[in-house]
Amino acid sequence: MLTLPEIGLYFSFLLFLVGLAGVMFRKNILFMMVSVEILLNAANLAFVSASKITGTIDGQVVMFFVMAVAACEAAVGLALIIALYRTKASIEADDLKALRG
Amino acid sequence: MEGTVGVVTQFLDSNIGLVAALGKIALALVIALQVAPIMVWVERRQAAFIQRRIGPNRVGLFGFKLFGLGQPLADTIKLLFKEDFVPKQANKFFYILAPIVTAVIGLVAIQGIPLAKEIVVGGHTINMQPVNLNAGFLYLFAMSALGVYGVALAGWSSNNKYALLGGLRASAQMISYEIAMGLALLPMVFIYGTLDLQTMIAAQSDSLLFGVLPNWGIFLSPISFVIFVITMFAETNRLPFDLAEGEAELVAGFLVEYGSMRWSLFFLGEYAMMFTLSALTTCVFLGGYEIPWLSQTELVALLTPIFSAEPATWVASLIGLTVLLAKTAIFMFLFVQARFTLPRFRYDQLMRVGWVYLLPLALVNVVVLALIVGIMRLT
Amino acid sequence: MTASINPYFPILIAFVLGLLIAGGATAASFLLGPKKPNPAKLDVYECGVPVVGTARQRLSVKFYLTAILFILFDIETVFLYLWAVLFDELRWFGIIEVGLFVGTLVVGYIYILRRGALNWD
Amino acid sequence: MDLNFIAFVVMGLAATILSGVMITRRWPVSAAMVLIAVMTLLAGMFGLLEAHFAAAAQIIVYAGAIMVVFVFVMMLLNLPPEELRYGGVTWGEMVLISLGVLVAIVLGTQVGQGLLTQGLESMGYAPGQTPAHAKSLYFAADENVKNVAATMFVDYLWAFELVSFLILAAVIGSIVIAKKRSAENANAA
Repeated sequence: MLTLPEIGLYFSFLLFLVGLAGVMFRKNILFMMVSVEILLNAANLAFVSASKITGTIDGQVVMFFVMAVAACEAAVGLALIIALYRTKASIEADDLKALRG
Repeated sequence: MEGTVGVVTQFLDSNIGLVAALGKIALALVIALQVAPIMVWVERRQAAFIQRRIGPNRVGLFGFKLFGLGQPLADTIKLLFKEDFVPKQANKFFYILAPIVTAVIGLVAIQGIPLAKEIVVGGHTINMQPVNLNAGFLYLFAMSALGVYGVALAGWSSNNKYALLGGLRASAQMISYEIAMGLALLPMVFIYGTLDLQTMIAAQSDSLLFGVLPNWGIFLSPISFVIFVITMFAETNRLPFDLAEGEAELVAGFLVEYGSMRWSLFFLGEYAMMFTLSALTTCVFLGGYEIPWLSQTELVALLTPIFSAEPATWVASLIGLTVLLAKTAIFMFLFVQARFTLPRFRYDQLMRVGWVYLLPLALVNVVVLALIVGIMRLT
Repeated sequence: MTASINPYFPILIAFVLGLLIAGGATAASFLLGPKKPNPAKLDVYECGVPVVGTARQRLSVKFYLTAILFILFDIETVFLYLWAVLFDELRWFGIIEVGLFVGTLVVGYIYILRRGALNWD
Repeated sequence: MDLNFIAFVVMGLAATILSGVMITRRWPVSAAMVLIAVMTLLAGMFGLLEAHFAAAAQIIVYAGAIMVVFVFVMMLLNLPPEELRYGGVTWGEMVLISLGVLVAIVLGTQVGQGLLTQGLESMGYAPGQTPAHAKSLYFAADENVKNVAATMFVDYLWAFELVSFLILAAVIGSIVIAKKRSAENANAA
């Protein structure tokens, strides 16, 4: 029988798949960012499960750094969305082709 | 008959953890549910006294007037029978969800408060903190962090200009003061060296300055206490920080489209949160359920000759709970008194107080106390 | 089961009970109250005068700046709590470390003040 | 089959299903609210894995701070759902996606199990025993917090200090990007 942290790893895999689908299929940048949060959460779950499996605390510590990165990503990403909406009046990824080569 | 008693005793004995958990949760829930009606009555009477009116004094119970104590009951029944409609422009699901979120968070948060020390029943020691995580601080912080969403959801889902602006203002205010709140409590963690509220309260039963003062947090870190009390008012959206429902500009803020029982659920949650934060202040700064100069352990030792060993802990815990409620009542009274005596802040003043004065003050307080404690303890 | 149960269990119970109480109150008021809707009652409440515009309009970016500052300082607070529980073990090493950490953030805070991101007028 | 196990599996399934619900919402605010529920469930799972501080931080930082910013931005921009071009996924694509997910799950569980065991063995881990180099773990909540703190402030000292610079850069960056130029201040709401 599987132990709790091993199931946790499987769930983190599933969550990652769902988040990836969100990033791939939504055309709206806001939704893409929310899906990225799910990806990061899935990674956190994997870190915590691994920490329990290996009996070391490092996974939980790394989780805090992931959290700090997620916070900074959210702050800068949402600032970009606000600036984009101000200039383009749209936050659809398809409308932002100005930089396409 | 004897067999039934035996079965019950055996069941209680083998499932003591579960039964005790349910009992503690029920006790905390009863307290949380009683706070709102009693506080509404106190608030109306107190307002009347301050404004030289009489206030509600008519509704009694069973023919006795009792200073109008029946009023909250009558109010509840009235609210229950009022029309309960969803405005047509509202986002129906979230409109219904928002008051439930507020009420549930209030009722769950109160479970983190240690109600008394511990009681001994049939040889089992039962800790009287419903959610006994050994990290009570973090639990209460997590719950108060989630408290923002009830307000934000109510404002957004009502689809009303006043409600949206009120909800945004209220949530911006709550998050602004949350930082100062966290930093105000930080020194208490390193002074007492624990995140567990009960260990912290036990440490406060010692005395300070050769027994003159109890070892309360308020004497060890008075600035933390002042900051915490101010942020407590802001966190619960009470005057002088009730910009969210400043009726002069926003009608009733995020509550504008709410009525009947949904409206009262917001107040249930708000009063439960007020009680939780007041009780947290009591536990961290005023010794919680400990009586000054007489710790619970001493009390149990004093009571043991009068009662036998186990009932002594029950009586001591009852006294402890009363002491906790009495100390908390001081803060609840302060909330009411402030509401009817202080004017409201302007929104820019409110943000200024939070970010420009309280946050740096809290940071400086942490640094200074860290240096003092470091010098006293580490050299 | 012994006297010690999983410490998260009471949270679950309290959550379920709270949901029952709040949901029950909502349902009771829904079932007991009268239902006489009319268009004026269901309309947006703006003190009785006809509604002007819609609530779905853009608002000031100030709220967003406040929220940004909040997450950054919130993370700082969480890291500081980690230090506070280990104050005695880390000794002066910890105080200096955290001093550097807080010092860096104070630079950011001063920048925010100078840029006027907290001016609400 | 103990209570912890059932609770863990139920919470994991609920989190997965809710995140699936989340990516198909039309209102941004409802997506954010569902995500908050997912994060709270994850916090519960962390708690059952005895990572108490991680559970608390998950709620305080993720659900209580990062999501607040998302909700604020959604409320500020006030995007009506009609403006979103709903990422049109047809039924055929849906079938393909589910097939892909199924294959991925099978591969992940089969190959992943092998990789996991291999990786753990290379770290000196055998099922049911703690590796020799692992630090001792205390699983009381108070001790868990101390453990995390000790590891962070000793082993991850540089990362910890660098986080402060990361936060500093994020503060300055987001304010530079989001704050209006003074000329535009006239039409501030």
